[in-house]
Amino acid sequence: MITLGHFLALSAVLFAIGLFGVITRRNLIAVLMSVEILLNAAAIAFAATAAYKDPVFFSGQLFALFIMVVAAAELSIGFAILLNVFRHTGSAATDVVEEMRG
Amino acid sequence: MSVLGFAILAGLIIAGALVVVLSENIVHAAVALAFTFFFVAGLYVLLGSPLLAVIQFAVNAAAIPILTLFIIMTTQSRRIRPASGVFYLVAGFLALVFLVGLWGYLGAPETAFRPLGPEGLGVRLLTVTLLPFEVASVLLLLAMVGAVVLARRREE
Amino acid sequence: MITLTIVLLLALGGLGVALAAPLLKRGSGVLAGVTMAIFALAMILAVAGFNERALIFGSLEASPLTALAVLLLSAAGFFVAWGNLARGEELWGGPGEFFAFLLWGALGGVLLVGSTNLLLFFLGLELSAYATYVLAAYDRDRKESAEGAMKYLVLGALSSAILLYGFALVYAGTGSMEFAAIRAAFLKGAPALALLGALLALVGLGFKLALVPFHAWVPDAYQGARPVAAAYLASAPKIAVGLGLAALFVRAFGPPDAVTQSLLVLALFSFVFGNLWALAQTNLKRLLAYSTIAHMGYLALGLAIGGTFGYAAAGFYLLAYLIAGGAAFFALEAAEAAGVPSTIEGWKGLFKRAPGLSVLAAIAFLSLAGVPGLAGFLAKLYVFAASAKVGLFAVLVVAVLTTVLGYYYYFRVLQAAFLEAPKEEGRLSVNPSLLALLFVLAGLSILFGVWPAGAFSGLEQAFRVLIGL
Amino acid sequence: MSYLYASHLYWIPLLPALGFLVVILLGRLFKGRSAGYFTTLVMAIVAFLASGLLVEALQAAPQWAVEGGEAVLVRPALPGFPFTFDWSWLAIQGERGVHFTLYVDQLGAIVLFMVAWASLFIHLFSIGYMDGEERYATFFAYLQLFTAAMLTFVAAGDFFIALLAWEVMGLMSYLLIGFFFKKKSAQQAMKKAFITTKFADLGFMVGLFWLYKETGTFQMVEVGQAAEHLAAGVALAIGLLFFLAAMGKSAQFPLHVWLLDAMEGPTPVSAMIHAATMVAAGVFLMARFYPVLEAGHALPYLAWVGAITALFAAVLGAAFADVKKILAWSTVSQLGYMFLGLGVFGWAAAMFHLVAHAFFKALLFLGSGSMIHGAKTQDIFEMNRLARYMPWTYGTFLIGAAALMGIPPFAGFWSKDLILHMAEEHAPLLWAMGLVAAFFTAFYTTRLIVIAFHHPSYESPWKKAPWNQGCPALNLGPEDCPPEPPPPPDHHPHESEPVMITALLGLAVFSVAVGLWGSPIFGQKLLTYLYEGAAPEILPPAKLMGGYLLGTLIALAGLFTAVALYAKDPLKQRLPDPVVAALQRRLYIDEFYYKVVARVAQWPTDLLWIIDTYVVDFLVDLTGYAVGAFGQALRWLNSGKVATYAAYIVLGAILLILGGVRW
Repeated sequence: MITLGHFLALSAVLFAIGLFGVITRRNLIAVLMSVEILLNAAAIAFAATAAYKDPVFFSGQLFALFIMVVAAAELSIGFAILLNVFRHTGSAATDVVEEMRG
Repeated sequence: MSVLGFAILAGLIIAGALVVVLSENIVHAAVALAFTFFFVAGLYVLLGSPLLAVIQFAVNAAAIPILTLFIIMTTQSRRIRPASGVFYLVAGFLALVFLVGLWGYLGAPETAFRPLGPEGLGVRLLTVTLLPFEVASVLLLLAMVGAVVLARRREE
Repeated sequence: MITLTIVLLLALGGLGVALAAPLLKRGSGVLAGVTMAIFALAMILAVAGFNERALIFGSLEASPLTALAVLLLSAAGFFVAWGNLARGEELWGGPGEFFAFLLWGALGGVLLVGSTNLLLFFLGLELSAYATYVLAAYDRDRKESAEGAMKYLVLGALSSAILLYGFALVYAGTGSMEFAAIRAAFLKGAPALALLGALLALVGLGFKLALVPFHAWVPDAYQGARPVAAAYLASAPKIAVGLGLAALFVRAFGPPDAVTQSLLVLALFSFVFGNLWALAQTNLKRLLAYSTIAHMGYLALGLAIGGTFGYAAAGFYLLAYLIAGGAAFFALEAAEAAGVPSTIEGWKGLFKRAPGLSVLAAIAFLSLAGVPGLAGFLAKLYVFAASAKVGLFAVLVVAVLTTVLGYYYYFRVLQAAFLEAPKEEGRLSVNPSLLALLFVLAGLSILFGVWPAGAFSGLEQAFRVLIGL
Repeated sequence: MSYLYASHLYWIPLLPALGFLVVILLGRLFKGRSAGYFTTLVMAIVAFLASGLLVEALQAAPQWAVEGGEAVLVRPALPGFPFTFDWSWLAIQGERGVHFTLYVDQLGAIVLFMVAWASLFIHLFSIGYMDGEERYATFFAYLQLFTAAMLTFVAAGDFFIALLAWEVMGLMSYLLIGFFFKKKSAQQAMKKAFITTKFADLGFMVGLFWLYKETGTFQMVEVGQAAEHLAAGVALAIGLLFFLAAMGKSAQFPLHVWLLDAMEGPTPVSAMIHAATMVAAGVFLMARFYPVLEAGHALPYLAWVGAITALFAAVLGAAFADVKKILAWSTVSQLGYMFLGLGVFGWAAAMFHLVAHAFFKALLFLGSGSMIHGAKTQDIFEMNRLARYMPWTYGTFLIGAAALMGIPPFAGFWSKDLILHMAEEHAPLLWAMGLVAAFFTAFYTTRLIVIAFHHPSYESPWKKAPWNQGCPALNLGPEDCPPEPPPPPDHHPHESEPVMITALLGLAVFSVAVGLWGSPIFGQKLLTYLYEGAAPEILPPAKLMGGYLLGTLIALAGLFTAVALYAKDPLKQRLPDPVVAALQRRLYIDEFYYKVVARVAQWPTDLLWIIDTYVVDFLVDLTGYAVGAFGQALRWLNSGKVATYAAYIVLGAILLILGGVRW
């Protein structure tokens, strides 16, 4: 018997992996990919909760849909800015954006 | 619901995500991302929501990885320089603590599982969430205009 | 209906500007005028519909608080649009589209504050955040702009993912997306999962408010952005999230002690570390950025205290900060446009070269420092009074002491500008439209500094309705 | 019932404050005498408003009549009276805090009227008197701000606002004493005034916060209501703390030392601040504070201090040669009478004397200014038959002097005798002291007039006296405080210009009118307005007749003694040297402060200096350095690395989760 707890646990693991990725990846594209994992972890939690606990409105699954929209929008702006970074530095590694500090 | 199906999907999702965050080859990571999202779509099927699964497949498992690969090619990224060991340790520790911290709270009460068909979801999308739906369109428009403005070639 | 009109006005106004922009390649002044007119109209409508109560499409609540958000956000947008008149044409890659992002960003903030469910709250937050990502990156010819915006975006995405996950847990804990149902669940005794979710949501909102330790993007993003854009980054999201946090607390979370206590700790960290960091800065944009962190700490203190008075104090802080912080950035913009770099070194002897600008900038800095007679002083006083009222004396003492640090670094800037000798001779020609804007903002600082009663009673009214008193 | 002037009463203090701002900010635009004309115009408007306010207040005030020695209420106060204006500036809703409250009852209206008009005449006089001085516009700006503060103080309905105004007055007094700051003596005098009055002001602050702790309010009306619930000991302690402040401000023994040296300031300032208004603020404060004083049984202290001061200062007044210093002693002495009056339940009598004194003392001071202007010296012995050269000054000075001496029918006669009558009823010993003081008052006034106005110029015995070399009262030697040069031997004084004479005439008219207003000739009208149903001062003339007769006789005795002594040979010294020296050196009190108190105080001061230099400075430097270094050191936290920043966010989230578990 699969319960909501299983889904939430899976999403938590996925979220932890995403966090790990955001911190360790040294390429901006890879960092953004890790963020995508985070968003999907949240979407799984939403969708599962809708199926288990929100039988009338199912709003969690609607939320999951919107998360995809948000993810796409975020990525498009992120890549546009990334292109600017690349244009200035010729690289997409994180260390090219470490000039300003303090 | 099939326990076995969930276990297999969960294992594949976690494995895919691990490849995404660990692989030193960025193309591998992007492909692994696509697979991870594909398996997440499978999870949505398991939750009785084929509509969500289809959109997940179309957007997250297809469009986004393709966009990512496109950017990877544009920026000619190949390998990701690995972070120093200390960093892995710190990050691993943080992720672990986060997970453990969450774990204590998980375990929602047992409730019955009730799927909802695509029609129901569609109707709710345009009634319950009509305003968010419209807002999402503005959000996409903003992203589009923003991306165009930021990435447009300089006109001399 | 008035609130719906405002929402449509902002959304369609943004669309119209975005469509017209490519056609008017050299006409960004016209679009600035149109944008200012739209914001002015929105403000008028908000005043007219201040007491409107309605639920729009089941997810947007028209209330005095929403009207307040419209007023403040429109004011911020109005001033930034005005400030952009000076060098708007130089903004390569879309001088006209700039204004669309102002309008959409304001729209996002309004939706966030007025939302009655997690979904619209999140979308509003993202809308306003994306607008600021783009604006942070707008100065494309400078590498710093791309760098700051990239950091902002990556960290912003991380924090909104954490917020989103928090919302998911709130949803999982309470089984509903609607604030009313969530609040009912919280009042029955917050489910552990939902409480955890609320704390994670606080992380995401704390990031937008630039609270320590979620602050690190702020100086880099501000330094990279052009000062007008930084003025928007420093005001609009703060207004939206500041008011939104109050709304979220009251409408959805109860608010439980765990969340307000956490916010209090974040506030404490922010005004201590923000002020300490600001001490060490020589770049004025970074100095303002760190001081923003400190100011948001004081703001968060008011929010953590809560109640009509605490929220109204925080609201007044937002108002005072919007005026003075905006003015400080516009002063940097004016100085940069006249060829003065935004560093303490560069500002030396500015008074001799541009007396009008220096005096107006001084009013802004003095208000930020909290000198009596200006709005910033009363804002701090209200927040301190609120914390004294609930007996947070230890926090109060720390807050007052760190204010002294603030005096030190703001006065350091003024000392350089007024008392030291300029490096170069010759009067600077300062853009008259920016000077006029600074004049208006200085006037507002003084106005609210000597006559806070009107604004404050409006704020109290809005939050009284929110709390349901 | 609507009151035109009362509903706009805040303009009265606001206008001079704005005048100050205008003159200070646009100082360069005011050329020549324009700053003087401008501020005088402002004061004219204020005086007009204050007059309107007074008329409205007297109409609205409760009306009393005197019938057979009893005060009978004819009509109670009209609704809306006393006038209040409340601007809850910093007040938090539902909290009592500081309210910017103005409160004007009949006493307030009368004193506002007095301050406004006196200030107007002093502004007018200064136009001519200060002509050609450096910082002409600044002088008028200071006068404006001082006037604004004094008006705020009088109208304050909240003790906290009163304290603020009180401090501003003190500041302006300090700045104006040192207006000629190039003179060493002026510097020393301003320091002395500052230290003395600040010491006294501590009483106000401590008392005020204690009062707030006990009653929970700063509002005067509420304090008055709460006074009777205070424990007697607490009320006494608070009352004495406030009285300490009043003693400092009103120069009562033993804190009188600063007022004599405050005469270093320009003469109009002496008239305005150190005779007519600010020094009376202490008396006024005591009047506003009366309920607490009564509750604490503190009144005998006031009476004793007042009587001692009145006598002591009147005696010393007879030993000086500097016209301004004689008048300063006279002021100290008259203020003593007011405290005596308050202390013997003569509340209305004291207030009557306050108003009357303000006008005639301002007149005398401005008259002395005119004399100094014409004669080019402050020493009465060096003045050359001024009566012959300055008829207008002479005439008006005589009116003021008659009022001061208590010659009927001039103002001082009515008010002082009323105070003495109250003293006779409640404290015969103090009454006797008051009578002796009255004798000396007449004596020194006549001496001043005879020597300055009727005698030719002599070489001043004052300047020759060995005990007067330098300024011992200011702890300055002859090199730092050389005697003023005498006027050239053939100097012929001249009458002052018309603006100054106008001011003198105006004040003369007012000082006569105010006296008559409170006299039995016109039914003690002024006193019935001041009457609050608590003090039995309103008496039929028959009862007072004995007192009036005695007062007149004593005044005449003093007058004739002085004429007899000084008409022929003013230079003859009739007392042994040590006595004269002691009197002229102010009984060595000032020197005692400097020599003994200051030396004993030097030890802790030295210690403090050492601590300050080596410990506090070091700590301050260290703190500043440490904080700066801390800020610098913390910069590395913001390393610029995205990953680090992300780690902070995650770490913050974890801490919040773990913290959240605790709750």
